[in-house]
This record gives sequence, structure tokens and C-alpha cells, in this order.
Amino acid sequence: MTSVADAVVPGQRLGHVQEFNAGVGTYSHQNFLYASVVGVKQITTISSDELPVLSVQRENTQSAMPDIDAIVTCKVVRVNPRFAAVNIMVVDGKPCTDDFQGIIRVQDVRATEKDKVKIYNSFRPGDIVRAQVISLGDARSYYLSTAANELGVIFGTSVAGGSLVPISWQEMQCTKTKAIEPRKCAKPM
Amino acid sequence: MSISFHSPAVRTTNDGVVRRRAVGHDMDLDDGLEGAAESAMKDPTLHVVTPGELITSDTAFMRGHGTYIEQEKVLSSVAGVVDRVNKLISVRPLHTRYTGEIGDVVVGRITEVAQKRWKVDLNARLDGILMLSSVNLPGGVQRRKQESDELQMRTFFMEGDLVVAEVQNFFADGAYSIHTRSLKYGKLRNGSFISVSPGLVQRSKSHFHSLSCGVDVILGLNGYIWVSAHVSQDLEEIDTEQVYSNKNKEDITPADRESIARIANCIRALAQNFVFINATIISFAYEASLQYPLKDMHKKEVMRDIAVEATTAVDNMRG
Amino acid sequence: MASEPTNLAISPAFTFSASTFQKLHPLEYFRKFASQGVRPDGRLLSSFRPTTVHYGVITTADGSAMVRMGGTTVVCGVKAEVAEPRLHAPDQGYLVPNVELSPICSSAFRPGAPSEQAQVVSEQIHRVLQESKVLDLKELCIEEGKAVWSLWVDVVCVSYDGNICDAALTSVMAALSNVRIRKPTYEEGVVKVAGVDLLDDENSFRLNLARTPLSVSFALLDTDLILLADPNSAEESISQGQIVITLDETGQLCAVSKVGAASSSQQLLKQCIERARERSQELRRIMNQEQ
Amino acid sequence: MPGLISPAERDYILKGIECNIRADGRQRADYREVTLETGVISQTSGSARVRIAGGTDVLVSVKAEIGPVQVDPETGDGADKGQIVCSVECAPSASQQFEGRGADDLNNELTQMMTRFLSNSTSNPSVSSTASAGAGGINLSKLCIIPGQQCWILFVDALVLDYGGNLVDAVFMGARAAIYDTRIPKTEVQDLGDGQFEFEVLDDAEDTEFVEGRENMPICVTLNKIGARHIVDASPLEELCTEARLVVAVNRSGELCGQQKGHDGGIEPSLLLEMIQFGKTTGQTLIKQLDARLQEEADADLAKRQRGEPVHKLGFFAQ
Amino acid sequence: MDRKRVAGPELSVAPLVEYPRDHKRWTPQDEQRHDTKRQPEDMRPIYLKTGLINQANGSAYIELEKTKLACGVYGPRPGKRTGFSGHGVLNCEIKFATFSCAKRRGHMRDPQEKELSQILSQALTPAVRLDLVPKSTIDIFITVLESDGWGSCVAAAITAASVALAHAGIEMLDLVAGCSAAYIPSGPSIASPTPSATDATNATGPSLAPRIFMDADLEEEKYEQGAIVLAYMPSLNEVTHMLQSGKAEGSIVSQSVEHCVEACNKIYAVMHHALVESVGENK
Repeated sequence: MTSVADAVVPGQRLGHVQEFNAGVGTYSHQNFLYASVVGVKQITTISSDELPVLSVQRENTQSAMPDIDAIVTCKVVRVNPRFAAVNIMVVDGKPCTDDFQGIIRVQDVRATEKDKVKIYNSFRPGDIVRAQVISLGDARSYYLSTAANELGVIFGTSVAGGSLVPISWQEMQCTKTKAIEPRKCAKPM
Repeated sequence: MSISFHSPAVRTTNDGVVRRRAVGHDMDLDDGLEGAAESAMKDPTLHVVTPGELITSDTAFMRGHGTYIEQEKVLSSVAGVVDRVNKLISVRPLHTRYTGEIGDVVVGRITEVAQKRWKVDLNARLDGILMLSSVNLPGGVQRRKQESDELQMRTFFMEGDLVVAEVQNFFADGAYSIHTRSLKYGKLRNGSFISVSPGLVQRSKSHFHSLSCGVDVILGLNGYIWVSAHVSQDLEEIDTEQVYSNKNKEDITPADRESIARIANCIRALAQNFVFINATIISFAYEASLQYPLKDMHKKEVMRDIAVEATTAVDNMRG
Repeated sequence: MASEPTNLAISPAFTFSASTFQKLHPLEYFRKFASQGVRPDGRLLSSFRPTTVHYGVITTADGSAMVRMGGTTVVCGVKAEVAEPRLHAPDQGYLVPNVELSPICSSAFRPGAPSEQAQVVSEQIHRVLQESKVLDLKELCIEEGKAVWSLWVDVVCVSYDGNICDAALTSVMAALSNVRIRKPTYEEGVVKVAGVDLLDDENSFRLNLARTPLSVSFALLDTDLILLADPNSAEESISQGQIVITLDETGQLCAVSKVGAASSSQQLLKQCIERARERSQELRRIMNQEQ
Repeated sequence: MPGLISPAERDYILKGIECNIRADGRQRADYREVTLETGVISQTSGSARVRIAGGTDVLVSVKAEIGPVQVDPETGDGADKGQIVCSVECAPSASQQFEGRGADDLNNELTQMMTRFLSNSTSNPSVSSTASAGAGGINLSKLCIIPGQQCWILFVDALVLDYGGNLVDAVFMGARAAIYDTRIPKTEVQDLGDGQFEFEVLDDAEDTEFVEGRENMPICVTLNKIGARHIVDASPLEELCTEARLVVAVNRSGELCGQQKGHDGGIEPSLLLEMIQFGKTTGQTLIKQLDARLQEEADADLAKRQRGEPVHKLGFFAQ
Repeated sequence: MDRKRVAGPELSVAPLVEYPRDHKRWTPQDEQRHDTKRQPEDMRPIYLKTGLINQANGSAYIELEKTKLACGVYGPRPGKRTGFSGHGVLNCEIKFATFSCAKRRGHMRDPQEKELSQILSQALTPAVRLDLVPKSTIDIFITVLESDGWGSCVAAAITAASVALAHAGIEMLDLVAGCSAAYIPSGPSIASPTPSATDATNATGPSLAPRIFMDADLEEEKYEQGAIVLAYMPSLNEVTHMLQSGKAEGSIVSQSVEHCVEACNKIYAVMHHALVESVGENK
């Protein structure tokens, strides 16, 4: 890997499209590559028969926002038989400045036996859930899915106020009262 | 650069001719309205009423659309023209939104993408609904709707897209359910959009016309009209993938554009002079318009002349 | 599919980066630091953030000051305008403080009417100025019953990182001490002054401030009664209450207020007042240095 | 909600403009037909109604009222000047986009633009610039009755009744026509000595004055950059395709009296200069033709008055 | 009445200003500019710094001598607008602090500030890649602390906002630099502070071409017969906004456009420096 470290700002011309491929933080316009963010210019050579990739390592990361396929951490705010409404707080490990709204529709809770899913037996308000964005959704909410082993509730509080620990992929136990509550749990990674 | 300033004018007698023609056509078409035709003939100055105006105090009459009864008198509830069929009195409003029937061909614009459905502006009181299950999905007529389709509705139709469709049903609230489950329906391309009063588009056997000047016209019964460059109508050959394409065809020539603009302006001229619009009269209007340069066609006088000439030509044809 | 329960029951098996953890469990995050005796920003529980005061930063104002307390930056500008006096006080002018918490300074504030917090801070400052008799309003009289000065004291928060009370009041007092009013002439209902560019000691006067009250704020974390001096915005959002002690230069109390649900013992309050005495002296030193 | 347009329509319009055949058959530099009448509202000091074929309909009224002069405390300027207060409002019925609060931003934008271009104060509210007098053309000093006390205030109110594209040009044409039509009563000032004055407004209909400097008022030409080209008098669909808009205010003698870029796109400096030049020449032609039309109407009215005939305005009964 | 603020007198006015008879004010005929340091083509030195608002995603502070303003960028964050949009929205709000001008301003945003907000968002939108932030809003808030010249204040707001956007890590096509200029008559007839309106300008206007004063301050603006504010993307060579007011010959306007474009290239260097400097700081 060869690299030339150099600080650049948006709009700065970095090279010709015949010399480089556009990487992250850059864009091409009329045969030239320009920086689109503030950061440090990097040139990565992948193989000899391909053009080196020109990218800009961001200095300040943009405030996190959900994108399709991103893994998000969110808090359940409301449930009804059709979906659970959540506030998306963290996207791909980066906290959002302001929470985005999302919903987990009943058909997206788990991958199998979708007809048997009851939202109330999967999520309760206050639960912290790990989910994946499947669509930009409608005007208001992103659509999320928990249909994978590692997705689901990662932290919850029981009716009695104790914290819950998962005992199976669909049950959690209160640390105070040992009462068992149903949830769609995430398998720890 | 060109611009022209004019003073406003009162309606001339010419307008009168055109307007009566329009009414006359209406009568020709619908035998059931003979009574009204008669009354219109008897009284050539139409009976125009405003909301709250007394139509008759004769208790023998029955109340129809656009009227109400107070103290046993029939009053108008809209501004419009009085229609009488035997004992039934109704008022045809001057301005109206589209009220349709099942089977109508309509042109609409997508206004919202919702869950499993699109909302479509149809020039009616309520937005129409196009269900995801009422469209042909790419991949063949037989392809079934999948869950993934619900998440990518915008790849088929997005906000702003124009569609031609057929009224399929009514919802309880009066909104129209429309469908595009035929290859002649779907997304509109290669042309421009005109809106006229829905009452002016005549119901006929076909609403898809290929005019001799190489221009296709879709006359939506809701008053939305699409004028476009001609594309071959061989439905068998249409690739279903292309149904949802946003790309216009590459070979629209300047001559095509001029013809499209000319036809569009003819339709505007007819609509502005309250002449019913159908394929025949559009063709005559096109003939009549050829004596004017294209850029003069937005002038009021030219528009009127075209409308008058076209109506006269239709009359002559019918003898 | 089910995991081994024993493994999971012991501790939450999900780990997060520090910033994610802070976002999801702000209180837990803070307690992890507090148990070590420090705060997430590296301060001790009882220490204040570095503070600076600059005078006369706005030339279009008749008096101004900028105060920075850690990440909080406020600018206070005073404008003197002519108004009719109140009927019941024909020889008294107006002193009108307002604090603007506009959306520029934090995502917690939205455009539109002043937030509740802005109203509370404005009112607090208003009361301190009024009840501590900071300024004799008769000084602002131009012509009795006809015209008086109205001093519009506006605080704009440019950057919000907690403890707006202390920053705002400090800036107000600093700006008031910076005010120079051009001596007016009154003739037939018209008040005239000299041009700003001709301002000198001859044709202008300064305000005679009777005292300089300054406030010192602490945040309370309920159960274990952790007392945080000069809380930043993250600490404010998890605190259950705040104690604000306002003192003048002689160390006399001007106001004591406690907001929020947390209870505090008499002893705690005493402790606060002691700390506040020291801090307000320090603040005064900073203010005098710059002037 | 902003207006909607489909990608295919956008492409069709863009390519049409490229080959100089717009969707309605016009060329890039062509205006639509403008219908104009002055003196349509009898309660005002002056009024005009401007309609552009295709929908846009603007009513402008000028009302002269007496009020106190506005003096800048810092400089003492304005003591000997009258004022012009502008306001533009779009009726919610003019377009679906204007419903509710939909027109708020547009109203404010147009009001500010009109204030900037017509009344003589500069863009800066805190400075009443002494030297910039004359951009709006009207001689404000002539509107002063008693220096330091009373003056005429001209309230110029434009009401957009219908929207069919190109509002800015229509509003400014209307403003020019309405000011042209305005007559202000004469006043007689009496010096009571000791700096005291008294004045009387002469109430004779013959004793009225025109607004001095009305012929120097600017008019606006809006250029819409679509693709690499620019057009005048855009239709609503063309406005939706506009990347950047340049409003050029120009007066009779070709001086630029204000310019403002609009929309969310950029313009290359060389193209910008070309557009300014184009706007300038177009504006001058526009003013010439508009003035000719206004003069024609004024002459016709005068001729009728001299013959003792009543002057009838068609107003809202016009076609 | 505003019940959410501490109430003052209902009506208050600025006192009238009186100058002694022998007081000499600056006029455009004076050899030097108002602040005596510059030539007409010179701009004031620009102080530009990023990252002063720690709660914002990006921020910038700009100072052109007396003109001072702060800009904070928040977002992309959830939009409040109804309706789905594949593109993000750039929302701009500018507020002059009550004490920022010679005349005291109100707490509420007035129509002027609303229009200015719209102008700023039009000037900045061409530079921001809004297609990459669907459904979201990027909020730009600007507070003017002190304004010494309206045009220069608008130009500074554009410059600062564009730097704050870049500082927030938002993907952009280019930076936008803002620049202002005033057309000031050089004829002697304007020497009197209150010329009799059109007579004076008509007599001298066409014959004597006005001079272009770059980055005019308040005192100079008092004599302007016209002014221009221009926003420009230096790399892409595109003008993103232009606002010209007052009366001017076409040639003066063209000339001022060229001058402003040139000046924007210089301002770009300052912006570049401020942003690159921030790269160093975080290391």
C-alpha cells in the first residue's frame, strides 16, 4: 500500500479519472476527482492491473444516520399489534445526535413462523433492541428487522423493575423476582 | 423575443356559437336528455343559477343533483346551468371535479407512496388508490407480489410519476380504486401533460388514439390528457421490465416535438372554448391550426378561430 | 438456537464502545466514573471549568461582554433606548434582561418561542437584578414623567454546554459594568445624544452598580447525593436537581434556589454555600483581571 | 407540498428547450400573451389586473394614504420623503401548493423582492441609504407633504389570484401598470409660522397628480436556467425543472435595478453575465410594449371622457 | 404581548443623534476608505475558526473586523417535513442578535431574516450532496453578533455556513465563498449627506461611473447607490447566489461580478486554511 498523506477540503481537485478510481469521500465531475469531505487524502493500490483507489479519510465523521442494511441499536417507545415503534439511537456503533424513528413490523420480527409472532410477546416499551434497517420506509419511520439470531432485545427491564437476562432466544428472566417474560432476544456475539 | 399585450374583451358572438355547439353535442349524444335538449332549444339563453337561487316554486318538481328544497321550493346549491328531465330538476355545475364510473380510462399523477398502495391525483374529490396488487409487476403478468416488492414500491412508481389506468372499483368513502393490469396501462413517457375540465372529455370506445400526424393521445376521462410521440402499439413485444422505465425514447425529432406541441395547443384551444374533446375534433383542430405558426397558438384569437373551424368541420362532416 | 443460559445470566454479554454506552445508559456511564471520584470530562466532582470574561466585544451595543465557561459561550449586549416611564414610577427607567437559548447553541433547543429553560433563566436574572437592587433605576431618568432610559440586556447563548445560569448572570453583570450611556439632552419630547464615534468621558456616564451578584450552580444526583459543581449539559440531563447560590462581593447571599425533585440536607446546602463563596471570589478575580 | 413532476416529463421539457421547441410550442425567448387592464378597482388610487395566457392572474392595487414621515435617528434621513410599502400575497385558491401556510415563504420572498426593487431603501434596514435613491424610479421627495411631519404613503398590494407560472414578471408588470394608473390628490400647505404647518387635501377629482418618476420604475424579467439554456416566462412544469432562476429588474433606460438568483442550483459566471445582458435587453423591449399598451388604454379613456362618454372597465367580467 | 420574555416598555426608540456643526463625516470623496486602511478593492482581513460550538455537529465563527457571526450545523437529523423525499433538506435560519445593529432588533425573526434564511439556503444547497441524506434535514443556524455592513454580513454568513457544513463532515461538492461589493458614486454632487433624490442622481449618475468598493462597511454603505452579494463555488466555477440591489449600469454589474468571483477565490484560501488547520488540531 502506498499512501500520500495530505489534508484536503471539499471541492479540492485530487486527480484525473484515468489515474484513479473514486473511493469514499470523493466524487467525479467532468473527468476529474474531487474531495467531498474534509480529511486526509489516501491512495490505495489494490492490484497492478487496477487503478489505485483515491479516497479521503474523513476528519470529522458526519452525524450517524440509518442506511439500508445498517445495524442499529434502538429503544422501544410504543407497541401495537402491527408493529413496535422505536427510537434509533445508535447506527453501526455510532450514536446519533438526534434519534431517528423506526418501526419493526410484525412480519419482520423473526425469520420463521411469522404468522405466530405477537409483538407484545417480542418487545415491550423501554427495551433496547438491536435491529437491521431493511427499508428507508415511509415519510416518518425507517423499517427495521430483527429476523436473525444476533438481532433482538439486548437489554430490558422487567415488570418488577429488575433488569432482564436472556435464558433462551425467546425468554428473559428478571434478576430480582426470577419471573420469566417473553421477548425476541438477541444472541450475544 | 416576442410578447404581446392585449386588453381584455367581452365574449363575442363567435364564442356564443362555439358554446352552443358544445351544448348541442351533449344532447346529440345522450338520448335520455331529450327533455333537457328541448328546454335548451326553447330557451337558447341557458338558465344559469347561483347557489341559493330559486329554480322553481312549483311543488310538482323533483329535486336532483345540485339542488335542495327549502320551504317547498327548489333552490340551487351550486353555480351552474339548470337541467330538467321531465319532473327532475338538477343543476350542472360550472366547475366540477371528476366523477367516474367503473371502466373509465383515467390519467393520474402519483402523489404519495404508502404501504402496499400508491395515492394518485385523479382530479376527483379524493385521491385515487392504486394497490400494489393492482399493477403488473416486472417479470411477467403472472408474477406474484412478494414481500420485497412492498419495500421497493418506489422502483415501480414514485411521487410525481404519471400513469394511465382504469377505474376498478369504489371505496366506501368515494375514493376510486384504479388498476394498471393491462399492458396498455402504466407509466407515461415521451410527451407532455395537459389538464382540462373533466366534463369536456367525451366518453368513447377508445381513449388511446394514434393521430395521423404521428402523435399519440390518451384522453383521460378525468380531464387529464397525455400527448406523446408515437410508439408502436405491438403490446406483445413490450418488455415488462420497461413498463416502469423513466427513460424517454431517444429518437424524438424536433418535428415530433412540434406536432406534439401543436396537438397539445389544439386541445387547450378546444378546452378554452368549451368544445367537447374527442379524437375526431382534435384532428380537425390540427388541420385548422396548420395555417398558424406554432408560437402564435397561445393567442386567444387564434385559439378561438381553431375551435370554431374545428366545430364547423365536424358539423359539415355529419352533414 | 438458544444460547447457554448460565453464560448469559452472569452479566450482560453485550459490549459497547464508550460513546454508545453513554448514549444508551447515560446514568450508568456517569456512575462508572463517579465511583472513581472523577467526571467523564476529567474534572473532580467539586471542580469548575476554566472561565474567561471579555468586555466590550460588541461595538453596536452600549455595553457588552462575552463569557466562556468550559464549552458554554454567552454574549451579553446592552442597548439603551428611550421610553416613557411607568405611571407609578415617573422617574425610574427600565432594566430588562432576557436570555436567548436559540437552536444554534444545542440540538436541545428548537426554533420558535423561548423554551421553558430560557424563561426560567431570564426570570431568575430579572429577580436577582430587581431584588438585590443592583441598579437604582432613578439613574436612568432623563426627564421625569416624560422620558427614561430603557436598558435592554440581552444574553445570546452561542454554545450551550450546561450551567447557563452562572454564565448568563456573569455576562449580564460584566456587560452592565461595561455600559456607557451618552448623556442625553431633552427638548420638546425629543431626546438627543452625541454620535457613537464621538463618545468620550465628558459626554457619557457609567452605571453605578450597587453590588455585583454572581451565581454558582451545583447539580444533584439523587440517591447517593453526589454533588457536581458547574455541571455540563450531559451531567445536567441526568441530574435530578440543581442548587443555585447567588452571592454578592461581600459574600452576602442574594438568592438560593433549588429546582428538581432531589432532596438535600441542610448540611449539603451549607457545603454548597461554602463552595460557592470560594468560587464567586474566583469569578470576581477573573472579571477584574480582564477589566 | 411542492409541485410534482415525473422524470420523463422533466427529460422531455429539458430536451425540448435544448432544441428550442418548448412543450407548448414556444421558443425559449417567447412570452405568452398578456392581458392587461388598469383602473379595475374603483376604491383604489390606482389598480391593474394582469393575466398571462395559461393561468397566472395578478391583481395589483395602489392606495395613497397620509402618514408620518420616517426619520432615521442616526442620520436624520427620510424627513423629506414619502414611502412605498409593498406587499404580495398569493391567494390559497390560486394553487394547491398555496393552501394552508404553503404560500408563506413565497409571499415573503415576493414582498421582500418588491420592496427591494421598488421602494428606494436599500437592502439594509438599518441604513436608509442617501445615495441609492432612484432604483425604484419613483421620486419620493415629491410624495412629502410637510418635511419632517406628513407624507404620502403608497401601499402597493399585489394579490395573486391564479398561478400559471412566472409570478414575478406578472407581479411587476401589474405594479408598473397600477402605479401608472395612480392619481394622488393635490395638497395645499399653509405656513402658520413658528415652524407650524397645516395642509388641506383637495378633494376635486380633476386636481390629481400622477406619481412622478413612474416611467422610471423597473420591470422584472425572470430567466429560468434549464440544462445549459435559459428561458423566459416559464410554465409551472418548466418552473419545476428549473435549476436556477435569475430575476433581472431593469428600467426604461436599461439600467439594472436589482437582481436576485433563486432556486437551488448554480450558474457559471460566463452564463450569468450572458443572462444579465439578455434580461436587460428583454426587459427594455418589455417595458416599451407595456408602456405602449398602457398609453393606448389611457388615451382611449381620455378620448371617451372628452366626448362625455362613460368609461367602462370590464374588470372581472372580462374574458 | 410576549409573555415568555421579561417585559420592558411597550415602545422604546433610539435617541436622535446630533453632530456638532463642524463635525466632518467620511465621504466617498475622501482619499482613503472609511477605516483608512484599505483601498476600494481591498477586503477586510478575515478571521475564521471552526469548532466553537461543541454541541453542534459542525460550527464556524467568522470575523471581518467588527462584523462577527457564529454558525452551527446540526444533522443530518430526522426531518420534520411530511412526505417522503429521496433527497435531504437544507434548512437555514439566520438571526441578528438584538444588539447586533445600530438599531435594536426584535427577538422574533422578522420578514427580512426569513427571506435572508431562504437566500442562504439557496446559496448553499448547490454545494451539498443532499442525495446522500434521504429523509433527513441538515439545519444551519446563524447568529449575527455584530453587523458592520449588511452585504458583508450576508457574504460572511455564506462563507461561515459553508465551512461549518464541511466541519460537520457533510459530503459536499465544493465550498461556497461569499463576497459583497458596493457601488459608490464618485461624483461631487453626492458630497452633501442628503442629496435631493432623483435630481442629483439623474444629473450625475450616467455621466460618472460609480466606484466599486469591495466588502463595504456600514459607513460606506450609507453612500452606496447599489450593492451586490455573490456566492461562488471556486472549484466548480459556479455562482450559487447573486443578489444585486440599487441601480447600476450593466457594465458596472458585470465588472463587480468579476471582482467578486476573484475575491471569492481569495476567500476560498482562508476557508481552506481554517479547515486544514482543524485537521491538524484533532491529531
